[in-house]
Amino acid sequence: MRKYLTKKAIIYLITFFFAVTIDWVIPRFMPGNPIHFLISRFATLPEAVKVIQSYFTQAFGLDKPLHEQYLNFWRALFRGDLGISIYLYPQPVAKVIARSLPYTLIVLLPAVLLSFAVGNRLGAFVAKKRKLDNFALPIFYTLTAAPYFWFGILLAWLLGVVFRLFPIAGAYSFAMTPSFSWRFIVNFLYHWVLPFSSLFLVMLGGWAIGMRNMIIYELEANYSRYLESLGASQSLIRRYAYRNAILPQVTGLAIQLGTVVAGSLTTEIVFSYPGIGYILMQGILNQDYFLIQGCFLFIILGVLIANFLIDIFYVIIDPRIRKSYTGEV
Amino acid sequence: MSFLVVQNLTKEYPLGLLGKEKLKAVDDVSFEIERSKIVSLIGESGSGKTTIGKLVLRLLKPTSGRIVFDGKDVFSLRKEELRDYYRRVQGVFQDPFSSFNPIYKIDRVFDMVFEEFLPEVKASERKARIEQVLVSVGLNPSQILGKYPHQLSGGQLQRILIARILLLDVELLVADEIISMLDASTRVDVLNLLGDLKKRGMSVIFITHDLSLGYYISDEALIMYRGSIVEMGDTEKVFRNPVHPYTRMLLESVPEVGKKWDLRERFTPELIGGDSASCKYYDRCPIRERHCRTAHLQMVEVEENHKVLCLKAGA
Amino acid sequence: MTRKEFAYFFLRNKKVIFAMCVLGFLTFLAVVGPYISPYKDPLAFVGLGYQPPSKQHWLGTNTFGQDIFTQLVHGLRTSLFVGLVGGSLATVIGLLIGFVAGYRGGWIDELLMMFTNILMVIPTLALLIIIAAYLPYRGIFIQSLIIGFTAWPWTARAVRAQALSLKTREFVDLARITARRPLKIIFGEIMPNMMSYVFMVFILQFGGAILAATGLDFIGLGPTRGMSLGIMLQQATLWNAIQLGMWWWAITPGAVITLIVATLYIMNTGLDEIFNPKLREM
Amino acid sequence: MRDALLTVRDLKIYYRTLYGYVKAVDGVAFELRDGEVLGIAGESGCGKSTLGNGLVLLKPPMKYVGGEAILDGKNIMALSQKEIKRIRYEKISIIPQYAMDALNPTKKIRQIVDDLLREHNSSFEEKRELIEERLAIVNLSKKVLNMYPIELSGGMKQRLVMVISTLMNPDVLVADEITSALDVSTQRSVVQMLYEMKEKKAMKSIIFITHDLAVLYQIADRIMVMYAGKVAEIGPTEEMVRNPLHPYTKMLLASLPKIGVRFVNERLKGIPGYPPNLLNIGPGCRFRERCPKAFAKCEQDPPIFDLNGRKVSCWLFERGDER
Repeated sequence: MRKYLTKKAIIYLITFFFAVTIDWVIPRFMPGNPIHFLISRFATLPEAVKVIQSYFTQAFGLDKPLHEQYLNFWRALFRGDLGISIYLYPQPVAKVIARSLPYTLIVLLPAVLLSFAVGNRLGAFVAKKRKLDNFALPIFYTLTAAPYFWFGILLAWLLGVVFRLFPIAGAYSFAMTPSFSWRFIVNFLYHWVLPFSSLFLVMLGGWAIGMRNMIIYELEANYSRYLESLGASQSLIRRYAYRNAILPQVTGLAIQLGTVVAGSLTTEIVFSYPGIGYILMQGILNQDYFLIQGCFLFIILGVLIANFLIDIFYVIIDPRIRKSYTGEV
Repeated sequence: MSFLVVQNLTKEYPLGLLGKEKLKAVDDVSFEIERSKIVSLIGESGSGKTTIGKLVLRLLKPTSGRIVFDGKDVFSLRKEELRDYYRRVQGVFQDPFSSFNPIYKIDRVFDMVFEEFLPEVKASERKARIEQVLVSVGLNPSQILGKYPHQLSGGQLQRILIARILLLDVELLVADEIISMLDASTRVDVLNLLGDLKKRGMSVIFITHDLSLGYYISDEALIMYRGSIVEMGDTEKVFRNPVHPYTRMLLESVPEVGKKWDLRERFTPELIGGDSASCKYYDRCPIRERHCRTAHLQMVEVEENHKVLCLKAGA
Repeated sequence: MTRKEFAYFFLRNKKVIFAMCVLGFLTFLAVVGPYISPYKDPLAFVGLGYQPPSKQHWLGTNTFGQDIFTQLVHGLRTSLFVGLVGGSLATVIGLLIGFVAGYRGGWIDELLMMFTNILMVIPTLALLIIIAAYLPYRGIFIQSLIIGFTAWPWTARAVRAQALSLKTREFVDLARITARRPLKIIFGEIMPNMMSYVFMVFILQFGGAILAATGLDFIGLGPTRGMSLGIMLQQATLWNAIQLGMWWWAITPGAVITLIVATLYIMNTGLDEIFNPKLREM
Repeated sequence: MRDALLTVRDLKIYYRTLYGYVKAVDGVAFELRDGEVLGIAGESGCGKSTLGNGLVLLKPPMKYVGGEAILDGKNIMALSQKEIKRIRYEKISIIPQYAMDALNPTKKIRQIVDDLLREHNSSFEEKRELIEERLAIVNLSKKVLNMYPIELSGGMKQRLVMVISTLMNPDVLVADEITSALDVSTQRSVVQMLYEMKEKKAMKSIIFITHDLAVLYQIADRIMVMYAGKVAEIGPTEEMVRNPLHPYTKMLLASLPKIGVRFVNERLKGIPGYPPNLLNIGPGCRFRERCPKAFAKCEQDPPIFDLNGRKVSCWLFERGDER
């Protein structure tokens, strides 16, 4: 069991190393060498030219040999120095991201966990009767097929514009300043509902379909037939089947995490919710490469850590891995 | 001189994460096969009999040891030599339904033989030869040709594979559990086919876990246990006068119509322990002694053409 | 499963028939749309802005007075193109890597699978952002390429599992003892058995590519020229279409994407039912 | 004559397919007496597994078409879900063909047994000694109870299922091909263990299903030979083997290789031809194409003739003994 986790940990370290290397390589080796393109373009702006010029050469260390640039990049990374944001000059990128991280997590985490729980229950329930299945399946398919952000737009229009139930922009109304006062929290939750529910519903569809197929498979398995042959009730059989069907869903969660995070980023843009997605969008609009790269690293780090946590959780709930190390990488 | 010689053949599989521990599927096995003889490899699951079959057919590479066919080491054969080897040595496998690619008609196994071995034969001639070999294995070509594998029975498919062998003048056939998936009624006829092939000068390695089938069809028998041959020799001698305790235990456990087991008496041969002892049957052996655990074992000639791998055999 | 049986089930499977009709209609729309639309250039200012759907503008106009229907059909063409090219590229790469890993086995398998798992964990959108951000000029072909090159991992895993199971089948051994050359065995024996499975994987990749492209377009890293459904959504959000009540600008492009991808998923389930009877009896 | 525990009359179980009905069990009748081991033999596709499983658990695509199976005074084929649940495990139980794969991989053995017993308002604690006693018979240590199925070998799992399936001491136990997947040595030990469990009243009587007549000879009191969904012959083991009546039984016994029979001196004969396709099969004796003694009358369905206790379904025995 320990072997399984150490092997997983090695994979994630290599992945992180691989991601950081991409992060370093791409600006330097992309066709048309964007750094020179960048410097030449900014150089024309009279006031900021000196500062940006020196900053770029220093930041990219263009004069130093490549391997040295690479090492500096890593050293800076460990010091937490992701460079200075151009768009929010002179704030360091790390601080900008740190400020927006909680907003992303507040929407993303509850959406993932709740949709996983509700989606799987729903999927199992729907697999019971054919009538229910025919009715619910198309809905689930539509939900999971919808691009995350578009579903946000749809909800914003329906619940925000047409029925005016919820605000559709920002994390809290402009008049407010973030504090733990009761009034602020209510207002904050009021703004939180739409981004959360759009993410929640789209993810829900995916889990439901996955569970529906998995539980049909488990109910056909020999151990289910054996239980039924010995007079076991449908509820016991379903409980066993559900328990086994949820396991691949957990691995599915780990694999889906990448797309789910991407989904939340785009949804933030729809609601201009000040999370990492939103500032990433600003970074792109203003070609603030340092901010973009910083966001990229944060997202990767987040997904890797989450994946590792899920793997640990999976080992705890699946005795097959614990008892004999046959787990695939 | 026997035309197929197996010398100290060994095949190991890595186990565990870094493959430190080794599973010896075939452990230093040596035997010979003469022309037009049927040799049966008899053993329970995990005895290595199928691995030996695959090694002879060059589907697996050995860890050590040689298989010499017509004086040449089979594993050193290249391109054209290998093609010639397969013209003379062929195989039939256990699961008829898995031996046919489900998306093609069964005719394809014949076409492949012609394409690879007999390209010079013209199309009209091919059809005639195919029909002739099908008849010789007791099949009606009109009911068989043009059908998909799932439209035929296991017995018909196995016969088709034997018919395929008859297109070439095969000298050695490796038959790996070819009747275990068939029903009792068609089983014996396929066995009789093997007997007929032997009469036409073909040698057969008959791999089975069923002792009565081995006894029925083979001239010589090799009893295998966890990768090693524990008893070998003329079938009549091995079955009439079994010496190795494992062979005896096997013969006692074969159910036979007309011979009742005494069900009151406990029969618990099965306690698979580690194989640290030099004699692999040590932990199950009723007549074992202390030195069986450490002393070096080799084949002892009990009588003419009847050898046993057991320290107490000679006594 | 003979061709006759396949046709028998194919024509009776409601899910597959429904999917074929919808996809057929959308492809027809994408091909014919730009010709039947009264306006040729999707970016041209052809009327007053903020107009709801009417006889002149079947889907209304946006803030600048561009015809939404024309933009939609051109955008649909782009999205289907990206889905096709990106999807097939991802499927082909996944097929190759998965097959080689499954069929060869040993350390090659170990290495390729490690590489696949690394790419699988990294969120593809984040990867696309980094690559696209630095591309000075982005055409839809380049977008399809980068999507194709980052979306293949889970195809590789699925194909590897298939190759592993087919490799040990006895008809492969039979081909090997008939002295068939390895290439003939791969393409003659193993590959044909995987075709039905690979097609189903392609359908999912097709949908996945469209979603990825739309995501990229939406955050502003879409093609620098031409029109796509994602760009329409990006502009609609940028110019507060829904706040100004222009649902036809913001909702319809997304609805079309959702329709395409949902239909692809439904088709996939339908094919799964045909190929694996357990689900059929549900 | 001990009274019958289970009486089956004209039982019909078909498989629904897209092309029509496969008449897998087509009018089978037999009695299972108290304390008896009834062996059911026949080739693959003769309906023996369908019959065995059909009695315990009838799930689509299997369809109960007609006839009855009287156990404890009730026709268990037509009971409501609630009633049949009570009967299963308490009155009739099964050791399935897939026994090595019948335990839920993610639950401890102890948990599985406890959950199952609670379904019949008993519990693991209540039957602890019985469980430990039965484990001893099948040569398994108590430690097994705290292990997961994945930690056990195939043979151990099967023996565990043998214990679990008989914890409620059912009247009838169906053993479906429990020896086919085993090696020769373990085969004999499993048969011996089943016999010992019967001696210790783990069950009243056993329906032992296998294609291997040699195994049946060892454990069965009576043997029922089935062919293509119908009963060919039923009779005491010793008489059946020494003096088979139905042509199919004769040819089947003749085709069995035995230690002592060798190809070189005596060539055994198989049964030519193939079993008929049971899809929408018509009337008439289903063995007639392959039967050397077939004659005109065989075109009609042969009834089951009773020759002082021995039953045979063949027109040759219309007037008491063979024509």
